[in-house]
Amino acid sequence: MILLPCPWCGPRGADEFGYVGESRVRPDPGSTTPAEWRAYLYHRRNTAGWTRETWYHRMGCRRYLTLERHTVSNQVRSPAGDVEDTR
Amino acid sequence: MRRTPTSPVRRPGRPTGTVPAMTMRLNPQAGEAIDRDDTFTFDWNGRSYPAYGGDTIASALTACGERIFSRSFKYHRPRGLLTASHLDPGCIVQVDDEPNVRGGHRHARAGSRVRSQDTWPSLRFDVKAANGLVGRFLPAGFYYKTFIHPQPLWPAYERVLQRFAHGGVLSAHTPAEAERPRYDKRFAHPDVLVAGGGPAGMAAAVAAARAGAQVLLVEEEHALGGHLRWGGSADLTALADLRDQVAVTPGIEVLTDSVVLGRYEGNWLSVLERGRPDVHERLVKARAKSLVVAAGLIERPYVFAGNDVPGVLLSTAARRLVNLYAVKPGHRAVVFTANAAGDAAAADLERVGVEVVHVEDARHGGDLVRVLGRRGVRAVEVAGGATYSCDLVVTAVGWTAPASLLTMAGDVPTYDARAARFRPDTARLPDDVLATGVVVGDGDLEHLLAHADATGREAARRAAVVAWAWRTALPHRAAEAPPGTEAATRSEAATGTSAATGTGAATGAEQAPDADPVDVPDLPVDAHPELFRAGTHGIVDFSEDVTSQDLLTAVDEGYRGVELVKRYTTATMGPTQGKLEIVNTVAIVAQALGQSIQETGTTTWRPPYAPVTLGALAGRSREPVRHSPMQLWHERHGAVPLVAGAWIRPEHYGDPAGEARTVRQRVGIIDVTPIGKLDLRGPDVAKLLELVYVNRWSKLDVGRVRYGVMCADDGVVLDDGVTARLGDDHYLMSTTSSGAAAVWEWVESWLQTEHPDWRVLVTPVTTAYASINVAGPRSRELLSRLVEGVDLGPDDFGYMHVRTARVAGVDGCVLWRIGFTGELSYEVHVPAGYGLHVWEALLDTGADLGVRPFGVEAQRVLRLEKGHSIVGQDTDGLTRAFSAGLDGLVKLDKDDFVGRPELTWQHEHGDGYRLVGLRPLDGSVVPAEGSQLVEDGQRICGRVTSSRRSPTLGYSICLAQVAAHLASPGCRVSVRLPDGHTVAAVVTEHLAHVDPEGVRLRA
Amino acid sequence: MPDTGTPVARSPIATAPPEIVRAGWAVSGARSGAVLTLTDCTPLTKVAVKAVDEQVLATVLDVPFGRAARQDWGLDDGAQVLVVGSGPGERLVLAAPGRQTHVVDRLAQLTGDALVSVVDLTHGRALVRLAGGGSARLLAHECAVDLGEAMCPDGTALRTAVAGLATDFVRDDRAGMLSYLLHCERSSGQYLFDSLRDAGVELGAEVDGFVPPGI
Amino acid sequence: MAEQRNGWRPSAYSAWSLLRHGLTGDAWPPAWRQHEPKRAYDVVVIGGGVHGLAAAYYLAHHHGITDVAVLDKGYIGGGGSGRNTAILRSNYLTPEGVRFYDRSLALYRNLAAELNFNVMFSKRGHLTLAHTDASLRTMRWRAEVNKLEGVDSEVIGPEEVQRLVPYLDVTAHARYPVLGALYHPPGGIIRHDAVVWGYARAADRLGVHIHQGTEVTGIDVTGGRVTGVRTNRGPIATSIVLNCTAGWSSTVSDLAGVAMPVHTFPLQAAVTEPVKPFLHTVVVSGSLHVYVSQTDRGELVFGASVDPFASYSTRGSLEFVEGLAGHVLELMPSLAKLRLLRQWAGLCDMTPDFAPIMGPTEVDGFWLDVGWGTYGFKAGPVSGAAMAECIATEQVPELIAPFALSRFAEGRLVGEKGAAAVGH
Repeated sequence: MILLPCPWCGPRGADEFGYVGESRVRPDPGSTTPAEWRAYLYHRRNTAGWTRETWYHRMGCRRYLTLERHTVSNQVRSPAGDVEDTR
Repeated sequence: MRRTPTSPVRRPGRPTGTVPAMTMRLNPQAGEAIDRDDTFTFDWNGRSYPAYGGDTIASALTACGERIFSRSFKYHRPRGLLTASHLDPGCIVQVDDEPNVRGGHRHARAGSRVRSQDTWPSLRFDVKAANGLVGRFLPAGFYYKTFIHPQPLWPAYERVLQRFAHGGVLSAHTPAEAERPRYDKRFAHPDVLVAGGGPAGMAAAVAAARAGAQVLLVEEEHALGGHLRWGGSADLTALADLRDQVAVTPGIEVLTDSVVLGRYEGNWLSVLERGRPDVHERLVKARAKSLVVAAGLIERPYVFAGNDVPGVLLSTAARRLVNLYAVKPGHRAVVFTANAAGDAAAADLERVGVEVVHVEDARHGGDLVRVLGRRGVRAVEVAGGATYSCDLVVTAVGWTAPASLLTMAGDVPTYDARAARFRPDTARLPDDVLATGVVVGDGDLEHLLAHADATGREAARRAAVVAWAWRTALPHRAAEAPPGTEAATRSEAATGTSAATGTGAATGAEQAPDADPVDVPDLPVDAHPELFRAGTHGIVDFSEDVTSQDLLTAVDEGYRGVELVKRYTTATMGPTQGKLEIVNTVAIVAQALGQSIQETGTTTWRPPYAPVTLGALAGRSREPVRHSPMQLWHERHGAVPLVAGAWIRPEHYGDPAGEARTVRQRVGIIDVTPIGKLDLRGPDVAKLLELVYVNRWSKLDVGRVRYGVMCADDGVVLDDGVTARLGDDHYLMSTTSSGAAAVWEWVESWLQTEHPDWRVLVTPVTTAYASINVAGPRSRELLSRLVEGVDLGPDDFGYMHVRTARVAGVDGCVLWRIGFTGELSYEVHVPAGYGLHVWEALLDTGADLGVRPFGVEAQRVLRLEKGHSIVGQDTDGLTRAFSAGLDGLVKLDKDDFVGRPELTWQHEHGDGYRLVGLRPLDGSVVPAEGSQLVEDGQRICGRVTSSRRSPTLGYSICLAQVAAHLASPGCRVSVRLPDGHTVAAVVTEHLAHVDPEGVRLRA
Repeated sequence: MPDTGTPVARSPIATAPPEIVRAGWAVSGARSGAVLTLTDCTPLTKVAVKAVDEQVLATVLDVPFGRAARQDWGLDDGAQVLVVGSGPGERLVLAAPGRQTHVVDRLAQLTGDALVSVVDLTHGRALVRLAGGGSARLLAHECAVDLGEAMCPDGTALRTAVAGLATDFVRDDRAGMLSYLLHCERSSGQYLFDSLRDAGVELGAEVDGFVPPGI
Repeated sequence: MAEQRNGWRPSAYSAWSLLRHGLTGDAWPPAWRQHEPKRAYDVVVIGGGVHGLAAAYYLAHHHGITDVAVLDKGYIGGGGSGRNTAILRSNYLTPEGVRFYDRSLALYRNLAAELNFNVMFSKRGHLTLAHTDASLRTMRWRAEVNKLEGVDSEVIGPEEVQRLVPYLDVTAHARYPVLGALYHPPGGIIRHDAVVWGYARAADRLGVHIHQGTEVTGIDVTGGRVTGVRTNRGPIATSIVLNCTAGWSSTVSDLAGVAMPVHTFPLQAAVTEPVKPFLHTVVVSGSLHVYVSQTDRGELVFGASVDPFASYSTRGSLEFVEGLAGHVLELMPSLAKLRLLRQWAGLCDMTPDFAPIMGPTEVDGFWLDVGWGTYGFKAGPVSGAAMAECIATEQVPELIAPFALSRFAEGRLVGEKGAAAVGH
């Protein structure tokens, strides 16, 4: 089972977490066309490689985390660059 | 010792008498693993056989002269021993109620019933052996080529094919909990896990432990030692020394008769622990910081005509039988050898008085041609045409490296033609995996032990690096006694926290670990002749009955490539998982394709490394369940249990209709503890509510309760419930019972990821309260007898208001005046520890009012009468708010709320079904929930989502999802019943069938 | 007002006989001398405090997330409270039974006007104490975290899955004897207790009764 | 006529030919041949699984379009077609779904004869167990829709379930009682590899070229039109490309610049050692996420729901087999001593509404037959036939109209997700 580096709790097995999916930005509902909105709802990059995604530490700190995972090897690393502090 | 090839054939002795004698048992051997003081008998195919403690089923039977233990899959040829180990495909048997037991590994047990599998009428005379005669008409994949016409007959053919299913028998009897074997699981966090307890494995374990690592040493056989166990006196001396070192070195936990099943991401290792006194089998799930693979080598069978005739043994099999079990494998032997193991086997046989009539040496161009004999070896023809009569043929043609633990991550071993075997490329292994011993290279014992020692130390060093990284990643772990210090070590000793359950103090030390790798010496690789197949064709896969001819045919037919050949012929797909067959298969396919073995490559290893029982994988059943504080009361009062997610709830107490009537006429109480509750505090709670609910929240006064509905961003209805404002910045949100956890995560996600600036604090309090709904015209009267500090009068405590009060002497109860049932009702939330007290108080105090408990079923009826929908029943995974009868609730004029864009679109396009009330014209018919509404007798235009006979109205009522054009009140629709009949129903004016104006709940 | 008797609080975990009443709770009067014991400590006062900012709590309560420490909050009976760094921006205060008011007031005092949420979860959680040398071995059957000295020394507080259930977990050795406090959401208390007892069979674990103050 | 064009006659499979070859010892001709890729083909199909090979076969057989190349980066049937659990059924929730899969089942029933290759379709009957009143409600919903579409499905009670599967423990559990089941007699299992090989052999016989070890590295689009593909074995000119990949459908579509509502998840499966046949029905439990059937060889084949997180890894996990075993023993406690032999994983392209994507894209000549989630194998024949018709007639047949890519932008999703999300 892959270990996820929870910034709060340290490394824990993936089965403690809930998988949310690719980290994405919710467009402004006020100013998007239905087509754009549905692209946001349904389209996925579905990258075969390093991808930035959101997980929820359900059994632990109950925090939403941003991680980088290689979707072919399932290697995981803490995200490069700034990640919004979910505190 | 060479004999002329003309000496007469001598037949192996047959047991006589009722309990056979151990005619083939030898005098005590130096390294024997049997206990001659422990004698007993067990049953083999209805006859009683003697055995010694430590005997395997195979060794005990062989000691009595038995040579045939099974019949082959396709041709039902007689099969005997091949490897005399857990891998032996020739001795897979049924033991009592357990199918497919490895007789070459499993110890014989007193009184156990052992039977041969898939043999009829008997092992000796098996009718299906007739297949052997027509074998030429049954080439690989013959079934793909026939039984095609006439198609209607195929099921009959299929039943015949099924008879050939080759395995043991499962009993249909469902054992009671008590009589089920106890399976167990545990987690382990060894610094170093060593897979394989041969010389290299033992040395590596000792070295790692001496370096301060916690070590788990796993050996598949019944004892440590690997090939030293069946070796000569020098080997036995070395073995004794290594065993001593393992025993005296602290920090090593040894598991024998255990096997590492798989390596998964992050060195997550599954280990099957067998032969435990306390449990039947145990699955150890180990998060190892380093893995050392010391799996040894598997001896490869040789492919030639008659290579599966009983009496053809691998050299290791012969040596195991002689040295571990003191069993004479035959009387007259021919040994075909290409290496030292074969030479040693010949020597062993000579030593114990087996006539070695000929040694055919592959290193000098020798080869085998064919074995003569069917039920047992009669003679063998060697290269050059000489034929030797014998009853035993021993082959030693080379080795296969069991590299699966190394390659489970996908990287493939490379073929070394000089060594005639695939070898793992240690340089390409991941940091957390190391390998040592003969799986890596050759060399004498000193070489191997030196390599293992260095590998063990390096494994410990790498483990320390990982431990350091993990420790420093932990939040605020400034322990009183820093690990590695005296105190910590003493504490371990005292508390036993580190006995292979956890990281050792040394590897977890405060100071950063040593960064310089240990220098691991290279192992020499001996040259070995490449021997896979003789000039003749023979069996490649013994458990699947696949011949080398089958493989060539498959390639000729276009199945070019080892993966396709494997699938077409089923070679390597049997119970031995290809461990014995894979390299021969690859070599023969390579030959057929005119490629090198390296080009042809091998198949992908799939876990588990060894077959494992479902029981061990399952362990004890651990399914969290949830109970309310009143659960025991419910059980004592005849509640019929309803499984709702993890919750066990009362469906009813025997009379749902009566329970419902009580609520309409008098007063009932229901346990609604599972309703989700979130305590929300902070100045921005109102903002949050506006965002997650489709309706408006800005103007909710303190002391008021409001109903709300949540949608997802695609407009689909997620959950509903009421939320109360308890104080200026203090709210209590309720959710559906099934949605409680999801809504909490939903709310947190919006707060944490979209609006981290909002000041809101969420605390789930679902089971801090026992929730009791008191419903019915006399609920006010009942409750007022128990409530202190609040006037329940309609003016002081109106509909959709909230109060805090003392109930039945319990402080801090929260009262909501709401009405899911459509009656005057109060939801009382009691500090959970007092739930039973208040529940019983209500029943005692209300006896004269006719109060009785009601269950979920009665509540379903009541809410249906009232037209209150249930998310997930009256809506589904695609139902958007305007299809859920929420038109009035959705406030599209809010700036933003979750789901707004899609709901705006749905509103403009009038898209989708509508939720309506429905009344069958024939009130005696209750259409099953899920019944379809049809137009023109065929086209589906909706479905019944809820239906019951209304005890209040005396006729059937429904909620339904209906196509928009049929959704207006008065519309007639036809409902197709499960029995095929169709009934007419009319869309009612309101969702509510009872009291649409809401007079009763506002009373 | 009809007499409904003095309310007695009940734990979600069935009391091992004999059942007695202590500090307003029905508890087990059983006594065990076993080397490995399991005690239902649900009657303990449990108050959760949350803040938007982790730092506020770390400072005013002087216990970081991931650790647990005993403090003297001047309770009349002199019993200490156990402050648990149960989560980021989240603490749990454990005290002797019936001390809710005192603990809540003290928390209000400590946190002053910082935005915090103080919620009494005494009735919302089930609490079990596991004590004895075999505790780590027992937990290793149901809990995937590394309980070794290096990763989980005395005073560690963490939340993880135990028997598949989200469980708050404090290593709280008593008098040099290994001990863990485990608490979960109340409705699964019996399940957690049964799972631990089942896992403890081979280790000879026994059920011991609750003795106030019990902290 | 295809045979004459190729001047090559394969020997038909039959008991007689088996006998003849047995007596004469003659070698069998290759089931399909090796070719060097041509510079151009009328149609290039990407993906040599059951979908791609069936499409190629029907293009040639139904529409006489034989200048077709099927490209596979590995070996044929090495992807989803060889990794699924070979269960066939048509008891879906939506009318469009039921109609579609029922057509597929009909084609499967006659496939052996049509392809002259025994695919060993085994009509077992298919049971979906209900452990809660909510799932029972969904079963009823499905049964009623099935019946209206003329598909044989019915909700049956625990006694009937026990009669069909004696090994099932239907005694009133506290945890997962068997309250009933959706029984679908036409359902069954098939030899999945044989389906792939049968289509390959039949397509090859009609002149289709099958290129294994041929990976598409680019798709040339000029002026919104497909002009060719680039492969590791050189460029191939073509005006029609059909994407029949699973696991890589969004990667391949990216090459043509088509964005996809697809998220790829592993789906794991496992097989046990053989035991004598005892399970004669396909048994599925939605709540327990397990399905099980027994092959003619006696092995039990297990499947479950997709992994909890998206991935392209086919390594398999311990958690999967642990959960699987636990759930199987919940249902059949007497299987505790049966041994698991092998586990593996395949890749599933999940769409937001659990329904496939079939038809044209904004790029002329680039067609999709993807997004098959966990239900692609069942649909092989009908998808192949429908896609062949699309390409040959440039008309989207009514049968697959609901599955157009455009449905997502238009917000008109297919309702299969309804059931999935109901009653948890």
